[in-house]
Amino acid sequence: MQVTVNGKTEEIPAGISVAEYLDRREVGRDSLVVELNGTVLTRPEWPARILNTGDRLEVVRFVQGG
Amino acid sequence: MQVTVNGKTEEIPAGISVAEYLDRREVGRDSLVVELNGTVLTRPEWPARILNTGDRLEVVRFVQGG
Amino acid sequence: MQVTVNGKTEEIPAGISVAEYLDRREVGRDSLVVELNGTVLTRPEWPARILNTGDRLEVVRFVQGG
Amino acid sequence: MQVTVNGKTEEIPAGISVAEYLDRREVGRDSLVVELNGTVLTRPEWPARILNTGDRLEVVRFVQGG
Amino acid sequence: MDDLLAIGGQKIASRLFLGTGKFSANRFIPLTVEASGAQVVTVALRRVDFDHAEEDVASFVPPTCILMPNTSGARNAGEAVRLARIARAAGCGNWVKIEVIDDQKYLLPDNYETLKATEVLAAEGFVVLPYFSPDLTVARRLEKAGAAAVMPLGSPIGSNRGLRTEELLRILIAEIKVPVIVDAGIGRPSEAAYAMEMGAAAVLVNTAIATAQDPPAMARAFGQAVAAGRTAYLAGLPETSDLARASSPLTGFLYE
Amino acid sequence: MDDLLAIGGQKIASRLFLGTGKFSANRFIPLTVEASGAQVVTVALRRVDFDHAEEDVASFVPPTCILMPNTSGARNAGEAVRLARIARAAGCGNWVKIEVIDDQKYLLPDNYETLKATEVLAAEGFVVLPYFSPDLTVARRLEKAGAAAVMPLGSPIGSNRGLRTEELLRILIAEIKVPVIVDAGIGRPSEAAYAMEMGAAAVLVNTAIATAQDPPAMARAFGQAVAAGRTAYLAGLPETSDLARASSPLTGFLYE
Amino acid sequence: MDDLLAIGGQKIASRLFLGTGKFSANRFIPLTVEASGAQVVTVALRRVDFDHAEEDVASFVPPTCILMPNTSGARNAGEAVRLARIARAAGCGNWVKIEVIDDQKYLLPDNYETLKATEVLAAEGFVVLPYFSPDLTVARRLEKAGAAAVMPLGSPIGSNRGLRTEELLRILIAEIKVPVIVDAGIGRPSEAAYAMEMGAAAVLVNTAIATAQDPPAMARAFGQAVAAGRTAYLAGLPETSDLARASSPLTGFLYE
Amino acid sequence: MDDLLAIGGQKIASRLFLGTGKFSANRFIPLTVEASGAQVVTVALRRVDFDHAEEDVASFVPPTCILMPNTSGARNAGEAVRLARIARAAGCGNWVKIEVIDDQKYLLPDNYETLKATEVLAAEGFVVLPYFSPDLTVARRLEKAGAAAVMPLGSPIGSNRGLRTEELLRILIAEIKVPVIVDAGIGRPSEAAYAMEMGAAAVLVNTAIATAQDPPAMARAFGQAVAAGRTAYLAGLPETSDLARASSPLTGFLYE
Repeated sequence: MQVTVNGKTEEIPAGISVAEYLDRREVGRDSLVVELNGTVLTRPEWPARILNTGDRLEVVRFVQGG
Repeated sequence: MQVTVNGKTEEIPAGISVAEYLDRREVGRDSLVVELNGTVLTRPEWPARILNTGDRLEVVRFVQGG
Repeated sequence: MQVTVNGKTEEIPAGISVAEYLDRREVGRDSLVVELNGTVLTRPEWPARILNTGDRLEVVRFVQGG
Repeated sequence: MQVTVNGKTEEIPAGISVAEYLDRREVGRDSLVVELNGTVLTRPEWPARILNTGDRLEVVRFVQGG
Repeated sequence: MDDLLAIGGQKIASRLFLGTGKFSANRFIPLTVEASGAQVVTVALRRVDFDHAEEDVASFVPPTCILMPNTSGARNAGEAVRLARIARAAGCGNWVKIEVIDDQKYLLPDNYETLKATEVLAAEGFVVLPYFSPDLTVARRLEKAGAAAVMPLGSPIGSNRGLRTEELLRILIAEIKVPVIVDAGIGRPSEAAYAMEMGAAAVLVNTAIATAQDPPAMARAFGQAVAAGRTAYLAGLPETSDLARASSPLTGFLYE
Repeated sequence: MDDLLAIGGQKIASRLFLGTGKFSANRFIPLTVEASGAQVVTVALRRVDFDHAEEDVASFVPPTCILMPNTSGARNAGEAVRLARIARAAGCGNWVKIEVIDDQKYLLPDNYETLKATEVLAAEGFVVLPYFSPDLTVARRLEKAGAAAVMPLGSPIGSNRGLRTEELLRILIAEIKVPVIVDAGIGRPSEAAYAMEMGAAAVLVNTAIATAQDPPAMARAFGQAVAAGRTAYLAGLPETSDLARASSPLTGFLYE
Repeated sequence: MDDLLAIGGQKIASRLFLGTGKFSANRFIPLTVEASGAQVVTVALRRVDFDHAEEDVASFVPPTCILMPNTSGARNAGEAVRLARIARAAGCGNWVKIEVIDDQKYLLPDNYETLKATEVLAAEGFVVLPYFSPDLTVARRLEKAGAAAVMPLGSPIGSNRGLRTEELLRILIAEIKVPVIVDAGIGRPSEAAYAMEMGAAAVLVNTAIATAQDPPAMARAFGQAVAAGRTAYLAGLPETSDLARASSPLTGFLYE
Repeated sequence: MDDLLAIGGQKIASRLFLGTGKFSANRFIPLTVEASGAQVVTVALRRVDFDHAEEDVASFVPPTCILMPNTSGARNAGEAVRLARIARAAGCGNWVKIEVIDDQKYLLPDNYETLKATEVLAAEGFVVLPYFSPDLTVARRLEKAGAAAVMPLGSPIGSNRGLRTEELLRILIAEIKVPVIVDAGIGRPSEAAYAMEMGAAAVLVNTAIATAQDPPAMARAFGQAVAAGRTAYLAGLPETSDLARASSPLTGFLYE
């Protein structure tokens, strides 16, 4: 199943949630914000929201900036 | 009959043309531009165009400006 | 007997010392500096130094300045 | 016989005049000024003034300058 | 000399544009225009006052000049467009200086309304020269909208404060392809020369000339200064140096 | 025009003085002098180099110009006096620019030695124009010593940094009666114009012209700028204003 | 001291806002924030790089600070709005610095898109601080659109060129009622002090501090300078005088 | 902190020197000195007025401060020397600020007489700080004559015009080994900070503080600004850049 994460297309198993996806990528969840198909997903929505084919996921965090 | 000329309402006889109006006001025609109800009137239109009640006439000319 | 004090000529009795002069003028001695005929008089010299005719005395103090 | 010309010591024959010296150096006389032992020599003096041992001669001209 | 400024199909030799505002009498205008050498001259448009005899200022501008009516008095794009159309109907050509102002204290232009008016008038075939507050993004949009040149201000109109917006002007000159003409605020010939040295295509001057005690003399001074600045720009201005560099030779001293 | 600068009994029409240092070849000098309009031209004095053919720079200066030899190379008053006397012996007149420098990094003048040389040379009948670091007390002493004009620096020689000493120049111009000529540091025509607008009697320019890619073009630019600044000074520069002052009428709008 | 800056319902004691860009390592951030005294600190938002371990910069900002995410990277209003919403979802408050740039050379903001983003975000309850190119008409519209403060640039981002837009900043400070915060270009403590003396409500500094050899030391310097400028502004800066005015008494001299 | 200024055998922590002229009442002096942090404080010397009760200003200066009497009123070296000797006799130490002025309009110092007084007084063991018009050659001679520091003016006394002589100050700071202290003309904390950023060793401020509505507040502002400028100087000021340099990352955008 194909999804686009941070602008890159990748193959993932069907049926995994946003939370599971983040765990697989081994990225600390604490400071992340996730946007799915242009809409922000609140943290409580991550475990319930299952990724579908064609989803566009943005995973962002705060970085240095002026 | 009432018309508005350069923002002031005034009484004029019915049936006079723009050209006749300007002659009555004794203003040299050479350097004027006339706008009637928001549309520029070309010089050849002045004698033919009869003023109607409620017309808004602007009579302008070039002045000093930077 | 005439002396010049701070640029003004004045009449004083003969035989008085610099210290006595200052006392007569009722000026607090603490913060003064005295120059006699172009030479600074130290404080211990004041009682001993008797004024002579024609002496030029400068009595100065610190004031505001930048 | 030694003279110093423009800061350099050089050997010249005895008995030659300033004018002759300049001719020997093949330098156009027109635009030169000559100072001998700190005093300016006018042009008419050049042929008559014979160089002596130890003379300090300055031969200068106008150059670019601001 | 072939250094001509091309705007709206015209080739213009003088890079000093002249405003006619504030002259104590119209009769000083022709002498001043002539002394300045200006070939582009601005006028405004106002209602006729029927109660007082008035002169037509355009008749005082030498006929060889390009007349550039401004839209002063306009507070938005619509009013500017209307004024431009009226001005064109006067038969003096199709140049227009867009001026849209809704601030009476500093007379600073409204860039957004200026842009809208530029779009409309350029599409109608006018040669549009918008006066604006210097801003790179706006200048790019003006250019794209069809402006024949862009005219950023140096400082507030009539203030004689000079090129206080130099930082932004310099960027506009570097980035904008149509001519950049500094309009407003220039109070001295040296400032006009400096604008030209920076690479401005031209300058528009009014108050400093018209309100001088001797307007033709001041006009001549500005004309010379603009020419001087342009010549220097073309010749290439020198770099500055923190230390001194001798202008007389460093050899051949008498004391060596 | 009757606006002539009187120095040393001469009446000078052009207020741009030109230095001849740093030209890539002497043959550019006459063209550049002509393009600048300068009537006062500086040269330096150096030892002849017998080993190389040399040209006489004075022969490249138009004979109508006043030649003003400088005393560059002098490190004290005595050396300056000696150079001045030699220069006069060349038969090109009695003008001299006093230049006494003992700093090789900024080439800043030694005001005290300059003053001493001025006293001696003025007494010997020279027309003395001392180059100095702007200082009111020194300028007054130079004036009293017989200087025909005083020439304060704008910034270090050849630096093209302009009128960095403006504060002091302005005071000199207000207080000193002999002509104040800004010498050194002027790098752009706009700076020359500004000096003249301030009331300087003249400016002396060298590096910015001689090292330009096209010296005659740059010389012409400076000549125009100096004339422009002078004209504006005589015409009276306008005051500046914090707020705007409209240049088009504030009545007769179409939207009233 | 009661001189607090009120923005978005907060009372802020320090008028130095700090950017976190360009620090050589995040670990310098807390020390620098502390040394500066800043209470408002900016961060940016970027995609996570799954291939490299990354730190959360927000965790380096002391929790007592207000975090102000910027919308850097946005090229239009829509992108800025999207970034602001994402930032708010991070749970660090509702402040946002709008930054919309479509010029990669000078990084100058697009005022029109900035205005549109401000309208949207203010309506959504954000505390919006738009960064913009100084322009009075735009500032008035930003204010009307609900901006909590306006942040005009002093010169291009990271250029350290200081307050080159002073003329326009001064007008904004005089005319705009919400706080005017000078953002971008400030390179020295003296420039920050000067902005405050002019009446700016605050300054935002990043490059000059973060890229200093000793960022905490430079941060302390900026903090002192901002406090100094503010104190002087409140105390009332003196007028300047063309002539001198003695600071020691003009009577009582010993030589009368 | 170990950044102490060594002058005359003293180690001074505060680089703000304070003048006591023009205070509306002596009682404001101690509060203001304290708020400024100054450790060097100037006073003048005048004849006692026997007809009016007078206070001794020195008694208002905290005893921990170094008292630096000036020679104001002196018109030549001899008068300055005489005043210095009288001042020393008061028993408040051997520091003296040489001030020799013969111009009542701009109060500009006479550098030559100042130099002569410096030579005499340094030889007599005074700690001599001459106030002078910035001039490299003069500064070198003052240094050689034994000046403990040199104090060039930024602009005329009491004018609040700031660092108008910056070009010359910068050269003095680069070339002179004894401390360069900018005296006279500083009107704002930002100017004091800038002088310190340039590398001045200290600044002397009087009018701008003493004539403020709230002298202690303004004194505190100057104290902070001087500290800020010094810290920044030591930390190393950044270079400026013509183009922008992003302060947020240029990768990781959401729109790639």
